[in-house]
Amino acid sequence: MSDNPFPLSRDELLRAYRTMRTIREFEERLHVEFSRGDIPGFVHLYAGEEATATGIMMNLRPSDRIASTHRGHGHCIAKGVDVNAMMAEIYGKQSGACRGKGGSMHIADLSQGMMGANGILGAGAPLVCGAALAAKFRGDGDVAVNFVGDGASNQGTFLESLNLAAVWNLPAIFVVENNGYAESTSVDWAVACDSYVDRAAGFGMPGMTVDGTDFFAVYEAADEIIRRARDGGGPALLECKMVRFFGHFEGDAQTYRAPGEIDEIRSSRNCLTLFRNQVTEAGVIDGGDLDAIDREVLDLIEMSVVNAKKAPEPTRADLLTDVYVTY
Amino acid sequence: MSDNPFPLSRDELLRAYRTMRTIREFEERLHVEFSRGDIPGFVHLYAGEEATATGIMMNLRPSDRIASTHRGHGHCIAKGVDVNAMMAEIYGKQSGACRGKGGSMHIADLSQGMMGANGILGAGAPLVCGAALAAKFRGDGDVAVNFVGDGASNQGTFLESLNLAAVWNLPAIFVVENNGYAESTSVDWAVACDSYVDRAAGFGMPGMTVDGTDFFAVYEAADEIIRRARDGGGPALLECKMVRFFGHFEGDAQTYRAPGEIDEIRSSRNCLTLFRNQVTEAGVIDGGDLDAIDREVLDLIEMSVVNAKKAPEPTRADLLTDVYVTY
Amino acid sequence: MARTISFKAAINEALDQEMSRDPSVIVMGEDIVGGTGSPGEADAWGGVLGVTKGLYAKHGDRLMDTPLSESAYIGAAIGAATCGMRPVAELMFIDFMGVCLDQIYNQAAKFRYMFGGKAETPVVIRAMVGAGFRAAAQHSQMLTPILTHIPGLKVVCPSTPYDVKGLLIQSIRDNDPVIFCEHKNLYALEGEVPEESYAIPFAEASVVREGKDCTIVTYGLMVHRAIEAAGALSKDGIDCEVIDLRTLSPMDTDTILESVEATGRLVCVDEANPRCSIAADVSALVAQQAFSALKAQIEMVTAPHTPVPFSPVLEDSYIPSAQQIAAAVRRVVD
Amino acid sequence: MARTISFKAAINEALDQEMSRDPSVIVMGEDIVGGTGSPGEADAWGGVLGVTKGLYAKHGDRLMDTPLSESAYIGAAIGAATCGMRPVAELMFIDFMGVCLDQIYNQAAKFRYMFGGKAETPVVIRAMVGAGFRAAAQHSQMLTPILTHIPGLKVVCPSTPYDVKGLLIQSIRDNDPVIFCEHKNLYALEGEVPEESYAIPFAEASVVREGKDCTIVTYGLMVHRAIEAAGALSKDGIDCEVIDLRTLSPMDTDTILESVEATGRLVCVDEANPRCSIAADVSALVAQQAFSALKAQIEMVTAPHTPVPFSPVLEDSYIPSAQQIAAAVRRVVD
Ligand SMILES: Cc1ncc(C[n+]2csc(CCOP(=O)(O)OP(=O)(O)O)c2C)c(N)n1
Ligand SMILES: Cc1ncc(C[n+]2csc(CCOP(=O)(O)OP(=O)(O)O)c2C)c(N)n1
Ligand SMILES: [Mg+2]
Ligand SMILES: [Mg+2]
Repeated sequence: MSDNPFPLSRDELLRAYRTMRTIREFEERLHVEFSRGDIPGFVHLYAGEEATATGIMMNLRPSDRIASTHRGHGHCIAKGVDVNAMMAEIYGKQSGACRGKGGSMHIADLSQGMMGANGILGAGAPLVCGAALAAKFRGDGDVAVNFVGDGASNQGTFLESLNLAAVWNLPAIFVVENNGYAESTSVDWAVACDSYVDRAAGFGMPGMTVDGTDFFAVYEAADEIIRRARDGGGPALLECKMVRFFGHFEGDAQTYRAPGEIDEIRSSRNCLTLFRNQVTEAGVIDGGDLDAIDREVLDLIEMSVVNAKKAPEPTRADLLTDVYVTY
Repeated sequence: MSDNPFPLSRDELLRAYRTMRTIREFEERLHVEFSRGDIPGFVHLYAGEEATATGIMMNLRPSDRIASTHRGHGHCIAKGVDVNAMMAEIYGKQSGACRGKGGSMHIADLSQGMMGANGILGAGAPLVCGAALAAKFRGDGDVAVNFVGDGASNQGTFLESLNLAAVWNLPAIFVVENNGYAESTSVDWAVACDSYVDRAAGFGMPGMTVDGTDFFAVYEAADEIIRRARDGGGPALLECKMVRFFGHFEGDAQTYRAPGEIDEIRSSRNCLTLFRNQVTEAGVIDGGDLDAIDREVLDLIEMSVVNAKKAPEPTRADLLTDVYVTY
Repeated sequence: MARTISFKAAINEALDQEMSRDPSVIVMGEDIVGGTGSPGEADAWGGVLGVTKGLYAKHGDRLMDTPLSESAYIGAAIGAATCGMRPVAELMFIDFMGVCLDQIYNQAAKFRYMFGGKAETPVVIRAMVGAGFRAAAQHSQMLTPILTHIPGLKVVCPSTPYDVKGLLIQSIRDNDPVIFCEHKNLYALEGEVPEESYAIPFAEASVVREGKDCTIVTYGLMVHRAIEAAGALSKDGIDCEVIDLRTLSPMDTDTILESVEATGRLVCVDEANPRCSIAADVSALVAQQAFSALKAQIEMVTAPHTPVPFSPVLEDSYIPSAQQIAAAVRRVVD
Repeated sequence: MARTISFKAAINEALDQEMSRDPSVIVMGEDIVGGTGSPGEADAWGGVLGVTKGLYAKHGDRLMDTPLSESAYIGAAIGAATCGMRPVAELMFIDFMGVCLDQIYNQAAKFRYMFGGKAETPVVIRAMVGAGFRAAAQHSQMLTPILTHIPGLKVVCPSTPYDVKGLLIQSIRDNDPVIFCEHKNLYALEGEVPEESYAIPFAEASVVREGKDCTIVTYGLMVHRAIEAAGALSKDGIDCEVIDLRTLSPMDTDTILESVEATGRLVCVDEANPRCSIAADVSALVAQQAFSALKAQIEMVTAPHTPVPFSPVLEDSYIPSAQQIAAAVRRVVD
């Protein structure tokens, strides 16, 4: 095969694809399971946005920290949280990542540097400042990454955290996942600035905007700002323009979208198709290898659902534990 | 006398001078009274910053609203709150502007459009958005002005209010009173952006920076942005660079300042001296007329202190009133 | 003319009627119109659960979507209220008050007092409260005790379609800041509601069941659990009086005290966490002011001292049940 | 070796000793160093009232000034705590929690539960509480009941220099989030404090005065008013037991119940507002669990249901007095 024009080795590219495909399959399957009425509570799906979580996370090490959002499945998978534990958590089972107490909106795995999905918009930004501060004290070059939606980027909590990160010169990265909507509301209306680069400048940090559906665009931008942060160069903001394949949450009728919008983005802005074309056309990976991954991922997700469904429920006794370290 | 090069009539100039002098005298006197131990609680003095409150307020009408800060005496006086009622309030007397229940940090007079000094940093910004929204519904061209310190400009409450004001296109003006310090901390360290113009741009609104000790610079900048806001042109941010003559609050030893800093600013950046020179050198007003105002103001403040001291204390019954409209 | 509509529809009707009646009433919140700036249908959502659906078509720009900035827009509602408007701001879930509490408790609640009685702040903050939605720890709290603790706020938590309409209308007409708590698991509840507009005064608890053996004091969703418990107990000849507080601040202490004077027994039921709860507040009131009437200890039935768990099994055991309430009554009547 | 130092100095000493002992302890807050970026003296303030003065000289950059952004830096302390640090963050006045409560009650307090026991958040949030400083409605609140209501938080409120040192050291070593409430009117109080480091366990109330006629339960500044009242009452032969809770969450219920079992009478004193207060919480506890021992109604002495007024005359009548406490005791012993 021809030599590799990409910043990642063939194995790394396969890993990136597997991650994106796993997220996609996980979310597509949840969409089906939810419509069957098998999933409790609110579920916000990341389908369509995979290239961003994956492009960022391919630059991170396990000891790097991330703080996620209510739409956190993709961040979890890309950061290395076990898919079976995640699925079981979403089903509220004792074998879940949070022993069934957190659910979709609160999946966390600190051992993987995943500080938690979050039900409160903007709440992850201060936490990431703290993780970055701890890394700075350790002096081990770790960074911390905060994901925030376009809508949540208007939360004061997020905004004042940008200033703190800059003032303390923290190894903190703020990734704005701009999927065009906050629930039903358009980003063009709700975010006053012309560009997130301007908003970053308002807090004295560099800002960049990339196509969040292009894995390589995200990867390369993240590589630059994360490298700088590791070297003590301070925080940065990265806007990833992306698309949301499903509704805000499962059950959303999405009448606020343009007619045909969903079909259009699914065909023209599918990050998995784009990635496949990029790597196959470059002749670095051939389609068959990707198909094989697709099949493996399908099995993995199938198993995770089967396991989750037959996993035991928490017991009444679990209600009263994990409130404090002492009980 | 030669003809008037200023944007204000001679009478208006005399009124502006009287306002600035009244603020200065009010604060200088409080400084003395506080050192005598006659004033309860925290007192934050506005001395040195008079040109900003006055330059802004000369553009406002009584029905325009303002929301102030913990350092609010100057805003109150410039917006037309009665000096005797203010002094009595600071002494905690029943004849005070808030019947003794608010004190220096909570002086308000809604009848004059003064929505209150505020003990919580950044808290005035949302309130001003609300006042501006009400004005927009009334359609009477009124505006609302929020004063915020350099330090408080890092509060999320303030920052997200900038976005709301821009998104709703409100007739709201945000005045950053940059006196270089937040308590003992330098603005250069605590505010990450290079300029407040950048911060304003991050929220899609025009920003300007002026010398807050130059009455005419403040007046003219305010005239432009307030006029635009009245005409439906939306919010703007104005940074006024100024100096604080006294400590953060009375009792502050100010060892964080440079040696000689206070003498230096009192002589070189005294907004009253500057104004006096500007109007006398232009030959529009002669010094004698200003001296006369100085004497009248001196008497006014003296009387306000005398009255405040002999005013009756609130009665125990007052403790339980004014909690709800019904009692 | 009364007809049967849902709790949710009753809220919508109250907003509609007050907006028609009083032009100073405006409504704001996140996606309460829904679809602002978006390419599709305007008024697409009418709120996250559709409570305000259809109001935009009738009242237009007096309903406003907001950016996701609770301090800014809740504070704006408060500021506008001091300028002659009567804003109704929706805080989607009460759990979100953590990002805007200052505007509620240091600003709105204190203006009148700090300013010596010279301010009026007729603002209503509507918020969903309560567990049972599988929405986990950050979308399921009651938090009513925290708001009730704060002088200057009024706190309302209705239990029926009839009450929610009348109390919301009263809240909008009231001249003090009101926190209007809507239990999300009552939205689907159907009940008789008059078409015409009516207001239910604050501090008037309703005795939803009369009884002579034991008084059960509660509010919100728990009213229905208490009635269920009372029904079960009556089969064993235990006759409970059930009091629905309806407004937590101000609270109708007379009705509570009179009832306990008659029954001599009290069980306080609260879906909130136990420490410094409404249940504790009512217990303390009675232990102080009706002690001599008490024939037994005062029992409390509350959620445990834990966050709200996600797992349906756990959440169901988190929320106080009719069985727990009945057991508590048995402990005091035996 | 014990010597007499102030409450304020005891806090400073606790921070100093824990910072020396454990490198993971860091301290952050507004002007807690003071003068960052300013031309004059570094370490100019050491906190708004000088509590942390001198620590920067010894521990350098482990003390950090912050921009005026409580959500950001309190949240940063919480985030760092989940990464192996032991941050002590100063929230200058507890009244400011309105701008950062989400990080405290939806994040720090709930991590461990939401994450199924897989997180530890050893953060301490120090804050000044209480009235008497002529600082008016937004700088004088207690708010202890609000924090005590929240599962996952621990709430401490010491009354003496000895306790404040030992409890702050315990708070820093504790692996759960702790809200450490320092009454600003106790800072000047002098008392015997050992030089060496020591920790006082949580949930151990101290019986500061033994007595057989009536139990007075309180905490913070009110402990001293209760002792004063007990002294006055003893002259009339009324013998009061005074219990200082020291930690409000967890609370030492055994000591309270044992005392009331013995005295049969209870007066709960709380500087906080009355609704859903600590006073109500303790009253409810006893009315439920020690009812049979009660010989009289349970009295509560609290601040009124009003914001804190500025006027010294009004503020002095706002804060519960020894006279009010004594009068309440007389109402239950007669
Ligand atoms: C503080 C707070 N306010 C409101 C909400 C309700 N809410 C949950 S998700 C959401 C929209 C978020 O939009 P965006 O930040 O763009 O993220 P996206 O859903 O598009 O990924 C809202 C309003 C919340 N969870 N927290
Ligand atoms: C939310 C909040 N945090 C902290 C404080 C304490 N505080 C009062 S004034 C002040 C400094 C404010 O500095 P700046 O905004 O520059 O205004 P200035 O005092 O210089 O006029 C601080 C930290 C407060 N009152 N409110
Ligand atoms: Mg979005
Ligand atoms: Mg300043």
